[in-house]
Amino acid sequence: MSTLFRLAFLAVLALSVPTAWADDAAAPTAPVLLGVDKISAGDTAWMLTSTALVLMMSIPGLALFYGGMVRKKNVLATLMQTFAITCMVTLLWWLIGYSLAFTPGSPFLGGTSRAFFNGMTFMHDPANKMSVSHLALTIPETVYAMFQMTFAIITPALIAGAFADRMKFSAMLVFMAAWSLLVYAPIAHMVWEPTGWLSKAGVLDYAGGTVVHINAGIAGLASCLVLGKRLGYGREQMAPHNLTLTLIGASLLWVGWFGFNAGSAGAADGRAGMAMLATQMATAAAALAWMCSEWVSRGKPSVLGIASGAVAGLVAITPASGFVGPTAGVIIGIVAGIVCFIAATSLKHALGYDDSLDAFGVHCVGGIVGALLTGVFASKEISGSDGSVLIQLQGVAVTLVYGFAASFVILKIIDKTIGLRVAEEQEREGLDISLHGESIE
Amino acid sequence: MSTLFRLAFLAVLALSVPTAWADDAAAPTAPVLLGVDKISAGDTAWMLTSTALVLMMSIPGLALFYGGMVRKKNVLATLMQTFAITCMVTLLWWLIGYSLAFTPGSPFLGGTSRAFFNGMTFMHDPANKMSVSHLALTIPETVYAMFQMTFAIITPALIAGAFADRMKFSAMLVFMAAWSLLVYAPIAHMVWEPTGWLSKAGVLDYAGGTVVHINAGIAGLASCLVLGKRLGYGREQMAPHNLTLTLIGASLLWVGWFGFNAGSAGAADGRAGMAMLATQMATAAAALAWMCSEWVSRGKPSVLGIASGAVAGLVAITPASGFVGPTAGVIIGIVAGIVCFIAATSLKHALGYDDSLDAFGVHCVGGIVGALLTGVFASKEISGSDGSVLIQLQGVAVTLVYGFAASFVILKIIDKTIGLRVAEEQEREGLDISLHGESIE
Amino acid sequence: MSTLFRLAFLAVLALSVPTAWADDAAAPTAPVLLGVDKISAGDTAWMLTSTALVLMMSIPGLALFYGGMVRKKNVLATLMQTFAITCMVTLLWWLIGYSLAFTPGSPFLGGTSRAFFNGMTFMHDPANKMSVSHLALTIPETVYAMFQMTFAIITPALIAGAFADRMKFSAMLVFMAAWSLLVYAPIAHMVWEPTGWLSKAGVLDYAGGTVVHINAGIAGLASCLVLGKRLGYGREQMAPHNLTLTLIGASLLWVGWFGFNAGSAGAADGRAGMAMLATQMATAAAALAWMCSEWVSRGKPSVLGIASGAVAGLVAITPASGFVGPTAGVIIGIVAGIVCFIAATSLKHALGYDDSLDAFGVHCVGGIVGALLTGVFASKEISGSDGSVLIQLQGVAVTLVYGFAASFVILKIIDKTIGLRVAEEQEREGLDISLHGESIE
Amino acid sequence: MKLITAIIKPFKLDDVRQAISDVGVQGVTVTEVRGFGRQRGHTEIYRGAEYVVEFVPKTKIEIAVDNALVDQVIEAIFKSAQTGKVGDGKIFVFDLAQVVRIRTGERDSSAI
Amino acid sequence: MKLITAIIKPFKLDDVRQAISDVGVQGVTVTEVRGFGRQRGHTEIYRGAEYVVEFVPKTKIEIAVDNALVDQVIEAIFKSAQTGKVGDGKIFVFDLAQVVRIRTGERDSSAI
Amino acid sequence: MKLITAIIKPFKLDDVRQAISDVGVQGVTVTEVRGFGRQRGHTEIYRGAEYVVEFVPKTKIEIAVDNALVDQVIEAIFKSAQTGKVGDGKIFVFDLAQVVRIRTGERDSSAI
Ligand SMILES: Nc1ncnc2c1ncn2[C@@H]1O[C@H](COP(=O)(O)OP(=O)(O)O)[C@@H](O)[C@H]1O
Ligand SMILES: Nc1ncnc2c1ncn2[C@@H]1O[C@H](COP(=O)(O)OP(=O)(O)O)[C@@H](O)[C@H]1O
Ligand SMILES: Nc1ncnc2c1ncn2[C@@H]1O[C@H](COP(=O)(O)OP(=O)(O)O)[C@@H](O)[C@H]1O
Repeated sequence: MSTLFRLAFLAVLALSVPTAWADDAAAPTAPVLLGVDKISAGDTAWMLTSTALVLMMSIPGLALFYGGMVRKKNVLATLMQTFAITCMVTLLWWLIGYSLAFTPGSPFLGGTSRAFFNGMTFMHDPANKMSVSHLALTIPETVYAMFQMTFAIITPALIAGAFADRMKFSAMLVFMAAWSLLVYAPIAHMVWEPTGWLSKAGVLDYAGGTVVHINAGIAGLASCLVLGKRLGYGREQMAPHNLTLTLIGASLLWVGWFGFNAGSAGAADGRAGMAMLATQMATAAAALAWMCSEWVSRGKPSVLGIASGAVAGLVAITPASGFVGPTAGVIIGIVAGIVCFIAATSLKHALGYDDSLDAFGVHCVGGIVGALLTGVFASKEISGSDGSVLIQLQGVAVTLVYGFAASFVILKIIDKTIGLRVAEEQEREGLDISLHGESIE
Repeated sequence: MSTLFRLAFLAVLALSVPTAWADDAAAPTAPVLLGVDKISAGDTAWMLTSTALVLMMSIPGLALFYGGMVRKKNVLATLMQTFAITCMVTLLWWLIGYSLAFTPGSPFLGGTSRAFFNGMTFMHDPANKMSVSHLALTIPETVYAMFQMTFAIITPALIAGAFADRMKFSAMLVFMAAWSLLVYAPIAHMVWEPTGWLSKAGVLDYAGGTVVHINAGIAGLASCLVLGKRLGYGREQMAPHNLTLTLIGASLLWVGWFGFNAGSAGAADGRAGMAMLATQMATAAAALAWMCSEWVSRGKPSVLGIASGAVAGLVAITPASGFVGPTAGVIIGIVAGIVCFIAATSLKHALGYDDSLDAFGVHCVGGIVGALLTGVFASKEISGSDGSVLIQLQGVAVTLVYGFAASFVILKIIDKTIGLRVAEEQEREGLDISLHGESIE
Repeated sequence: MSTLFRLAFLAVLALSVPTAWADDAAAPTAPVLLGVDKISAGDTAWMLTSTALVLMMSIPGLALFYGGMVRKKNVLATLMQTFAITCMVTLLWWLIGYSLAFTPGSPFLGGTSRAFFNGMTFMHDPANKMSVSHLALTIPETVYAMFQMTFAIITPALIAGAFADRMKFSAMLVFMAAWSLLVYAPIAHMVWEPTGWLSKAGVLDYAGGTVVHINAGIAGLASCLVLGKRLGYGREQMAPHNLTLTLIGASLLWVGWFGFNAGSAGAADGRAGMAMLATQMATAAAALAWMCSEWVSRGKPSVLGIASGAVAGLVAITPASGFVGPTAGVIIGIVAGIVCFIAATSLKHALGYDDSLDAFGVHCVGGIVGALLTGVFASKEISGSDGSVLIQLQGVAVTLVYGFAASFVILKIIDKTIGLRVAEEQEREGLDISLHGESIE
Repeated sequence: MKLITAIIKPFKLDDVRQAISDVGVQGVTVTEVRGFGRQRGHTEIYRGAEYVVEFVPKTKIEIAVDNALVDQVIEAIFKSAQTGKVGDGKIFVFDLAQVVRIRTGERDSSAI
Repeated sequence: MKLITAIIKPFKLDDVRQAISDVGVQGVTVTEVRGFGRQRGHTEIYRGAEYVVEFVPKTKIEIAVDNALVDQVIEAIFKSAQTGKVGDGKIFVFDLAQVVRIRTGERDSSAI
Repeated sequence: MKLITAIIKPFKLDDVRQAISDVGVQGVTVTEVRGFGRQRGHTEIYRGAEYVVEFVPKTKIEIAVDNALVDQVIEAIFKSAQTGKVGDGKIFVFDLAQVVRIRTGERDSSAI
């Protein structure tokens, strides 16, 4: 019989039934070594793909989305920010970031056991076992760490939209490095790692509405407040120089977001499918909602508008995707499209800060909309977990307060030491030539 | 023994042998609830990926392919069409489109049971079952619906190539909405859903040569006939403003088409592999065939030529991909490359209609070539089904007649009511500024 | 019991344990027919995806990477080269290339049994068996052949960077066709096919550091030596016309490279995961290493610099990826970034050849760095195979000598017959107009 | 000799070139320019920020002619460039002190 | 009548347009140009290859005015375009033999 | 003072600049222009549709000089821009009524 049982067990695992562990001993609470036979090739295939998709969101996706919106003299500098952040955060994640975020530790921060990806072996380990994260039991830990790395990359890259056209490249690197370890890692741990206190509190954040978008958006607000407005803001022409790039970027963000949301299932299963479907519905609904709001209030539907709406929808559905169905997705999308339209077009000008590319207006505001509506629409039938607006609110509040405060302090310190902002002539000449010695024809 | 049998059955399913159902009771004829253990993670992984790939074909792929071919003053408006169609069709598909196309019903149209994706549950359904489409038994229905949605999106987007630079954005939205429900859904049902009459008649259309390409191409012809030529057609310069964009688009179409054709296997199996290989062969052959025809007849091989040839090959192999081998792929490609070259370069100017970006010349003509040659080359050894040119001809004829008539009527109604075409000054100033209030530097 | 055994065997295969064959008879040494039940859907899903990713590296990835670096008057001609090579090599691979490279034969060249992909059946083969390559036992041979085809495509495309802006399109086609069959196929066979002598000798080349990059780079050097410098080299402005394109290209190369390296595992398993992780670490490290070297030595960090560094890292980790861990990846990346920076910025100007886009400086030099360091860092614990710098050196030397000599001869023959270089006026007017009769606005 | 400069609507360029070659002008030099005048530009809105693009794209043509031809050429431009709507543009005439054809070194009239 | 041409720093265009319309000028034609002069350009480095971009982007404005207005306009441009730093540019004044408004056919003063 | 305008082949710009600075010219203003003349353009074909691009890209240079320098500068341009092939371009010379250096307010000769 035992043979029979093991066989059945093998077969079941091969099918990666998400509840596999129920049939077995207690689930692990830290990275463990498992037999290679417990790895699902199907789940691993999807997670490898998702990792590639999420990296594509940052480079070239986000780089182009932002690059097309700035003036021609700053396009290369804008692309450079995203690309350099991608490289730097990769090294930080290996150094210690992954360990701080995704290994058990205090309610606020993980441990250091995985520094340098220490202990992440794979199948040639003598006992033919390989390390697996306790957060994704059917795929190699290397894949899980890579997948999460792409999230750690795009989050700081999003911030850059708020201070486009005026920050020193060197200061930007220092800020992002500090922010990645002092803000991103702790928040990710609190919300996603089972020992994190917000996770314990029951905050639902499927793919990062709070950890990624609110977090990046509020840091963006802090940075445009500390840095001040662009030279000539409100007087000179600052129209996007090439929305073709922006539309390519928005499209790649959309496509890549399937890896972001459906990949957050950690498996190629029904939940991944439902997450993908909800994502698609919310994105389309938000894009049209923004476009129509604009059409009605300004007289013309614009390319920048529909693209911004799509991103707003993607942001808002991110925390909800694994918890809601397609129809809830449509509703979340419509609300996000309208609210973010108001935030980016009216609120900003009313309050008068220069959030150049609306990192706050789209990501923070959209993330809040999504986090709260997740509390409204998450339901047991669909995802097995019910939502609570109050608990969601807690997650939002903590992120807003800690994220703003920490970012503000880091920026002030850098400003006092090496200085944050480029010289006036550099800003006027354009960052491409003044910072990087390059220009486009 | 029964235990043994169930285990064997589990294992077999895990491998998603396409004939699984043979071993079992009769295959379902409508969407059903199956145990989650019958879902193949491997097949699901590939179908999730394919869905992302096909969406990438539309945005940014097709958007750029078309956007690069228009004049600089119309590039954003062209991108906008594809992007807006993507959003709108997503909502229509959820509303009712999917249900009309892919649920059993009359020989001409499906039912309404899946309106609002109603009943598409996943694994947290009490009995731990999830809904699966009768057309793809080893993946969640959510994934199948998403995959088919991307087909429903790109088809109307293809039409836009025929009337570039002169249609009102509002009229375009109305036309596409009507066309999607009144033309696409019925044709898809007739050809692909087992209760559809063309499907019953034995018409072979693996990935949409008829449903997608002939259908879009003929609608394109109807629209350029109803709209008339661009202002200054034949007199003014209308050279593509930036073929770099067009080449990026053609490349992404090619890459994404693997999801389109190999994804149409509904599984990650040998048939998907063969479909991918045949697709690659036909595309390369057609690209070179068009390039050489041009080189010989016009003296120079052009970037637009080789890119157009590649698309012609992709179109022609679409209906054949799952039914033929690589060598047949090469032959289909060569024929499609030469025939579409003649259609787009000589036929069009001979007949004098202004199919601006050759939606008809490439997609309809290429689709017909592919549909008929599928009848020639499909063979039992390879795919298990033999082809018949006559039956294929039936599918082609029905689509041409119904597609043209329905599109023509819809367009005439819109023209009489809200009007189809922009004002002369708007067309001269360019649609980017006149319709969307934006421009590129 | 035999029933039990077969079931266990089924299940085990379903999990694609790479050592499956150990449990069985001797592993096949040539393409064989296996029961469809031995195919892993998960591995197949990943390999289908990897194939799409690697094709995306060439079109549009590499095309844009190179296209952005040339002058505006040559951008279309540069894109055209990559696109045309993609099409032509596809046909050559089907014709005979795959067979020469990946079927058993002499130590120097494979057989002709797979000419025209002859004998590559899939599941509708009567006995319900399908053909599988002896190099990848859990996926259909069609998929393996397609995957390898994308490698055969990108390698010659890389060469084109060395002779940008001055070679006849016709001569380029002839050269690439000859090179693909006379240089690429034999080297691939020697290094990768078990009967190849370098493979027997124990040369480690996980994903093509030797076969692809050293090979392409040295051919690039040969071609820029035979062709001579661009007109006005050193006097006229030859600054990259649009680094936006180059950055998009570098990004897509990076993303696609996951298919290149992790896909070379031939499965969705722990080794693929580790290969992906090592790739990411090396790329980021090399990009920053190049950027910093430039910052220190030239005063400014540049977009072209960080992008070039990323590619240098991708090149160097290619042979090592499946054999080393993330920390070794970081070291390999740093070395590659610095060495390639020196090669492309100082060495080239010192020696005075005009390797226009640094095909030699980045791919050959980076490939050598990677091949040798693979000998240093490959270790049993990680990959099951130890490395030897001496044996690696042998592989490098053979490729350098044979590759340079063969390329040189082919080029000389073409030069003497149809001629390699465009006329002076054509070069001055720009290849876009003179060779292809097109231009960008 | 005179240099006749005209600022016209871009889409009129072909007509004007036809008209002047009919009166025997062989060479023209054309420049894309931005015009400010009675004709207004347009407004673009990006995320609520309005940018008034005040200029209108115009095309400037420069033609060196013998005094004999001046009036016919002006007439030709005037006729072919006119739409009657605001923004049709201007014709400016300057005295040319000297002309040289670089290829041959010919001077003045024979250089045109 | 005269044609006043000025080469100015691009970011000064709005100020200059404001200043001249204050003295009653309605129309201007603007061209993007590359300037070489005392003000130096910049250097770009691509993979170790230095490219000295010697020119500086400048904006050229052309204004046809009645003789009466010439001095005021020059003064206006001079004041509004000046930064005091090298590269501020030049003002050139030419005699205009004739002016025609294409829309109406008006000539000379009334055509401006 | 005179303003010397030359229409030349773009790739000759560096040579011409060298030549004129050798005779003491410090400043030049350069504009990209499209030239129509004896030299023909080229034809582009897109999917069978032929587009005849009639113009040839040219570069226009403008140099303000003292009367004393005029002949040398013309000579310098003439020599350095010539290839002897059709399309070498033209040199036009205008009288300059006034020149002002915006930075300093210097006038005429001292402003150049
Ligand atoms: N005083 C002027 N100096 C130089 N260019 C002018 C002047 N007035 C008009 N223009 C040019 O002529 C173009 C058309 O003039 P505008 O006043 O708009 O219409 P119209 O010529 O019909 O009166 C303007 O866009 C500008 O380029
Ligand atoms: N002799 C000249 N002829 C034509 N244009 C000139 C001449 N001298 C200067 N310029 C133009 O004026 C611009 C500014 O001149 P520059 O010498 O740099 O500074 P400044 O005007 O302060 O002396 C130059 O970039 C050039 O466009
Ligand atoms: N009458 C003219 N007025 C203004 N520009 C002219 C005139 N004739 C020629 N050009 C300019 O000079 C360039 C060269 O003239 P072209 O007739 O082609 O050759 P060439 O100068 O050798 O006779 C033309 O492209 C045009 O830009």
